Amino acid sequence: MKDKKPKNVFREGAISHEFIGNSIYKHQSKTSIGAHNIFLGQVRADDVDGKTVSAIEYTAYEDMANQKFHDIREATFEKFDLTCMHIYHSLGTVKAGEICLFVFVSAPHRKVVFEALEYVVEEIKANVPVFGKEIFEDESHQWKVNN
Amino acid sequence: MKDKKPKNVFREGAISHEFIGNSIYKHQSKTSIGAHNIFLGQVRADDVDGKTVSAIEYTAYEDMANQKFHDIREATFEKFDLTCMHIYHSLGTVKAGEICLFVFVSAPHRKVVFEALEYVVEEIKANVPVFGKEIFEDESHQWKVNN
Amino acid sequence: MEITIKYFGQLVETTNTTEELITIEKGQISSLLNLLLNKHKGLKQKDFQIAQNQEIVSVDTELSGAEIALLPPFSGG
Amino acid sequence: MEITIKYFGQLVETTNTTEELITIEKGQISSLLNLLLNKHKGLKQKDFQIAQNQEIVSVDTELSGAEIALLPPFSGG
Repeated sequence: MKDKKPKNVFREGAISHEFIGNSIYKHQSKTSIGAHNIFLGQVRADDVDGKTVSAIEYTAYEDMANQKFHDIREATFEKFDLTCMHIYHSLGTVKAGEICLFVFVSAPHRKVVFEALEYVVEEIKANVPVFGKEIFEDESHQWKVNN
Repeated sequence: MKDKKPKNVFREGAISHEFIGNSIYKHQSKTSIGAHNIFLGQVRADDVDGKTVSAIEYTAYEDMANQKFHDIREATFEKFDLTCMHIYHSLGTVKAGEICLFVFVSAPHRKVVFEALEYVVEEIKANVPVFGKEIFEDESHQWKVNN
Repeated sequence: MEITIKYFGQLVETTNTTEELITIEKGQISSLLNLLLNKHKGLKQKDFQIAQNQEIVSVDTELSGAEIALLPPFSGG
Repeated sequence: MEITIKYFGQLVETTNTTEELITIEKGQISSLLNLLLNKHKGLKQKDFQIAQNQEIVSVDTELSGAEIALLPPFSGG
């Protein structure tokens, strides 16, 4: 599958609730699906030494990241019996309270969607070269690290 | 907490994608949240002996069901460090491809939302007196049983 | 005492009713159950749980006079 | 050979560049790494992985001439 060109997972800016709602709506024609599971990453207004995060600015090694997203996708379909799967990640500025990651898995029955979704999210956090710069209200910043 | 009156979890008919999108949008002001996890139950157009399910008609022992939803909610907040949690279930007719169950949990960090969501969904399936009548295209029916 | 009996899901089809009032002596759920199985023969072939005052109870629970519901297998979600 | 080096995240601040061309003899990643650490002293204090041709590699991997990227800890999602 390596020769298939990876899709672009990245979206400029926050992922809107309308986009997510529409994505759900599009699955109504897939009537073999019985269970959807959705993960949303939202930017937290963390307090760090008395300063508050107002936004995260995302950059990525885009070609490698899209290839990794593609590899995660292939591996997930190998491991789990899913009907479909979608991943979207923000680039650029996403304000506190906005959505920066949208992972959507669907299957005929529920058990597999729980396992698959957690697997995908953990793989993304560990293996995709995306970098978040936490911007404080005073315009200073620090670099986010996943735990 | 037993004396607090349970909220009504039931909605007449399918749960729309706009409702789900709006529910996501409302959480943008809760900037301590870093992770949302959403489960959606969708009515499957199952084939049974050559006939296809076209809809499920849901009924419930409503008072007991709302009390059970309330108990599940309390137990979930006891067990998991969640910021918020919402459950909606359809009553009446939900067509194949439409959403009949919407469970939404949110927390500062991701680990807990995966565990909490699966717990809530399994508790609902096992303990809430809701009854689904699968209607076939020829208007005959059979009673759904959860597995 | 007089007890309200509620039927749900496929049991509505079995008994042809959603609710009825039953007059019965004090005793256990089992004596009510016997009365209902006699009245609605179709119930004998059905799988169900019994709730008293909205809590699932076993057949040796004492009748309290509160509402009784016959609940077929749950299939929410 | 000539190799394109890309920097990401906080390493852009450390090196003040997103991309540069380095000319180097054949050899292992480690020899390139030494050269870069000498050129950009700030890198010594930084935690990063190295990708060659978009795959994470160890320092004893042979340089292939393909694009190299220095990647600080990932923080997607």
